Amino acid sequence: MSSDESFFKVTGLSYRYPRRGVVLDQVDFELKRGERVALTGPNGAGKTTFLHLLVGLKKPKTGQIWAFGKTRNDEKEFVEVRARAGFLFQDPDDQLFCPTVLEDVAFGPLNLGKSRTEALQIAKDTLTSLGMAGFEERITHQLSGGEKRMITLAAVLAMEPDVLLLDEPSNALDVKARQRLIDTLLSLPQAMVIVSHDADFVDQLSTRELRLENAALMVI
Amino acid sequence: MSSDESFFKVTGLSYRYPRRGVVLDQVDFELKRGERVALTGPNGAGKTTFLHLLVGLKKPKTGQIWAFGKTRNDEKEFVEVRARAGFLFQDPDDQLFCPTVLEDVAFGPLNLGKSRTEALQIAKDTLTSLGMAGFEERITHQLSGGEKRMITLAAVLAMEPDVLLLDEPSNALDVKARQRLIDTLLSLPQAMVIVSHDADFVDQLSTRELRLENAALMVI
Amino acid sequence: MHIVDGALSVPVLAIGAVLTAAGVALGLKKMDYDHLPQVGVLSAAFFIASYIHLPIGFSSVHLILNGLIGLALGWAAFPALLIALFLQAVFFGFGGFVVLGVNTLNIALPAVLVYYGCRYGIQSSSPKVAAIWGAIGGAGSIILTTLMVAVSLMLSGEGFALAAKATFIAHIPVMIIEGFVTASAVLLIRKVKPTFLGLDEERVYG
Amino acid sequence: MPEFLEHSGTSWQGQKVKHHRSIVDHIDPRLRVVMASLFALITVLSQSFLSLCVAVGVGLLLALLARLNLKRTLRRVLAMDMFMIFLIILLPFTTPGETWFSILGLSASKEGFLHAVVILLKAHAVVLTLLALIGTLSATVLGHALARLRIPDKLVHLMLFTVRYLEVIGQEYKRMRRAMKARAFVLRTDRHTWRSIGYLIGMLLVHSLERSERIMDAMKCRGYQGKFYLFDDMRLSQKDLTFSLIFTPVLCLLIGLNFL
Ligand SMILES: Nc1ncnc2c1ncn2[C@@H]1O[C@H](COP(=O)(O)OP(=O)(O)OP(=O)(O)O)[C@@H](O)[C@H]1O
Ligand SMILES: Nc1ncnc2c1ncn2[C@@H]1O[C@H](COP(=O)(O)OP(=O)(O)OP(=O)(O)O)[C@@H](O)[C@H]1O
Ligand SMILES: [Mg+2]
Ligand SMILES: [Mg+2]
Repeated sequence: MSSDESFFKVTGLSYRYPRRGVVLDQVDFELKRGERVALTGPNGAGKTTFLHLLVGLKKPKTGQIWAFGKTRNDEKEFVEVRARAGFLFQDPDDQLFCPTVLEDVAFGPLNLGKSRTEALQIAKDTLTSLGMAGFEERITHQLSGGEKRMITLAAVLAMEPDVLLLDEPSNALDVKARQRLIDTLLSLPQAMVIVSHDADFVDQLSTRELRLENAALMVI
Repeated sequence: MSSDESFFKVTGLSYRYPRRGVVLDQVDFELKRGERVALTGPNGAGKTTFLHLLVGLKKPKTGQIWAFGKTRNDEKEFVEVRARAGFLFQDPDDQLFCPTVLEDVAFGPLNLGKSRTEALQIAKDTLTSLGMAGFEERITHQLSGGEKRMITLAAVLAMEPDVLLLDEPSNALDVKARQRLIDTLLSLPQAMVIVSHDADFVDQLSTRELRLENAALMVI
Repeated sequence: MHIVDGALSVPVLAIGAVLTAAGVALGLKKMDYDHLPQVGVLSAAFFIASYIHLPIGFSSVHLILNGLIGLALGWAAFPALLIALFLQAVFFGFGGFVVLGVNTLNIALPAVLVYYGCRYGIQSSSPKVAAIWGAIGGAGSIILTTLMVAVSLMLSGEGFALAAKATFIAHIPVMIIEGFVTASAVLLIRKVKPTFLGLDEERVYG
Repeated sequence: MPEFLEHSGTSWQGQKVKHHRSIVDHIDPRLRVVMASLFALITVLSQSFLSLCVAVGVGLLLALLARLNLKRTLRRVLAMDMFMIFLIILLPFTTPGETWFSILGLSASKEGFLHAVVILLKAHAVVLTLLALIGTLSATVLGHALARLRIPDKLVHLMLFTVRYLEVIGQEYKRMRRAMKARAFVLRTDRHTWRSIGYLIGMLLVHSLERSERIMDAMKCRGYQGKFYLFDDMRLSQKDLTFSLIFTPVLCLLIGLNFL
């Protein structure tokens, strides 16, 4: 069913919310090595929902999710998927739940079974590689919007994922912070899915664009 | 000190935050009838703070605010300013706190001393004029981003303000919703101050552009 | 409605501490690690909401909202309120340290009672009935809390009897306001997020 | 209560208020928590005037050593006083005993007055010590110290979560409240006000709850499987030993004075 080259392969995926109705209807999708897929679509189309389904945070009503070499169904199988697919949330405040930056970045590696010293080292190295050295002891909620975004990215990269799932990463960033994010993302080797309403941002980054509208996924 | 033609006139305005330091330093500003002034600047420059000062949600450290024909100093005097200057907040979620759309739009008129029936009538009329008739009984929390933005605009317009203060109104809107907002704003007679990071949005709307950087306001 | 350190007698302090410890233990047991963020975030929300001051005449009162806390959290109200009161005591000097047990009990026990007493009422299919039960919960929890504060004072010395009665009378406006506020909060939550109050979204809204 | 006192709690900001470092900050957080607790317990159980006066003295001294901000501390102590003033004023008149003086036909008893003074002394001694020894810790460090002191894990993490999101939710509340103000809302004593505040609180809870769901999701995405980790080594140092050597005799003295 798969090739070595693809990370995610999804067939016939459907989802509905109680009052809202169907948001995804028999959607197929594939993500291959080295791709940066942009996912656009109107507000409330179900883009965030789609990313949640990919990593098993929501359970699809129908459909198959094949990820990193295996079909994934239950919570246990998705734990590995989440370790290998780094998810950047729409709002950084949801993601920064530890009091200090260093603790937050080390949280992922620790959960992956690294020892404390290893985890701290990885956290420090990741921060340095993103140009955020010196932020280790800062209090997460006192950072500016742009800084928060970079720290959440570090937190995700510290888990050394194969894939990045980015939900509106450029929101509320000013011109400079946005360019810095673009440069950073371009320099990363990971395959990515990028949700964004920002046309120019998408143009600069993506190798392929998909549009989610009326519960269906279309190639642009 | 004034003319009939200007709504706001600000001289020598300064503001500082305890830990952040000075964000506004001796700023002068004027808003005249029929103007749509764009206010740009990097994250954390103090744009939102500036709008808050205009309507007295924060108290300036130094400086004079003259608005709608009078110098304004204390909380009581600003209540009238707020009734006449409609403020659209950066995040619509901050502004929508009633369960249904109709109640939320009627909240402003009620505060202006209108009776319940009057307030509901005004709310309905405003919604109709923005093309949002039929949304009265919808639950605010479940609207899409674009819809939320239009409802908050209706809520502000229901107070029949002379001036609109818009804080990043196009954030997180999809392409269609954004265009609809531009068209609506262009059709309104009110003078406006528009804060935005979206260059194209600003170009389409503004009659004049100011940039806030390093605590100073510069003409572009 | 916190009591400061030094006012209560040793037996009252001890009983308060023991009962609160039991309540907290039960609350922690009923709350698994997956619900930690939920209880923590709600505890923070109530901490903030309790700083809302509403004017009555020339004075003002601040909301306590333990009825709503109970409806939202059930037994987890005990640990959530203990933490809120602890933070207030050590960082703001508000309320006392040794009386933490009594203070927590006086606020959290009514919350839990409201949870059991009004839980079904607010799920009623009629919004009016639900609002009335919300008001009962909001006002009732304040009545209970005030009574418990009065009893803790009276048990500590007969000199407190008058002060205890006065506390109760002074809180009558608070009861009325909390009733109104809790009722409208319940109405809003029922509409916006019915699952929060244990309502089934599919059943109610299809 | 005057307004400036009522709101002394709203400036939370993660409890990282401007604070000059002092000797107290060099003492191990666990030791500070333990000593402050013992002190509070002893003070509340003490009955002798002398002992309580010494306790207030110790509280004042600690406040000075910790270099507490004078204005802020005064405001907090005053807020506490306002809270119990009613109780204190009534006590002399409601406690039976030998008449000491009388106004308006009400007789004040000496016993009642003494009782009131005892309460005042206890409350002030404890509050000053708490603010000096524990109030100067950041909430996070306090959480870690409690964890090391074998406070149940769940409770500590619950506290850390509460602290982490106080700021976020506090901001959310302030923004919503400001948005209401911007629409000419003024607090009054009427049903429109109460309904609006009820809606505001309800909406704040809904936002908070949904945020907590997103947080849980974010944690799962980072491999969370029901286990938390705390970093930091707390080790006792020479300074801690010195502090204990000074403070323990003080505590013993406070106990001893009760038996004079
Ligand atoms: N928990 C929920 N219960 C009910 N409806 C929901 C829930 N979460 C999302 N929805 C609805 O499902 C739809 C899809 O939501 P989703 O967040 O996936 O959209 P999106 O494409 O990410 O939008 P945006 O661009 O605004 O972020 C929306 O209409 C939303 O209102
Ligand atoms: N309550 C506060 N206390 C301390 N500092 C604050 C507070 N509110 C804002 N600031 C700081 O003041 C600066 C100006 O904030 P403001 O929100 O006005 O910026 P802005 O220009 O609107 O930025 P953005 O484009 O990100 O919305 C920021 O550095 C911010 O961190
Ligand atoms: Mg989304
Ligand atoms: Mg802003």
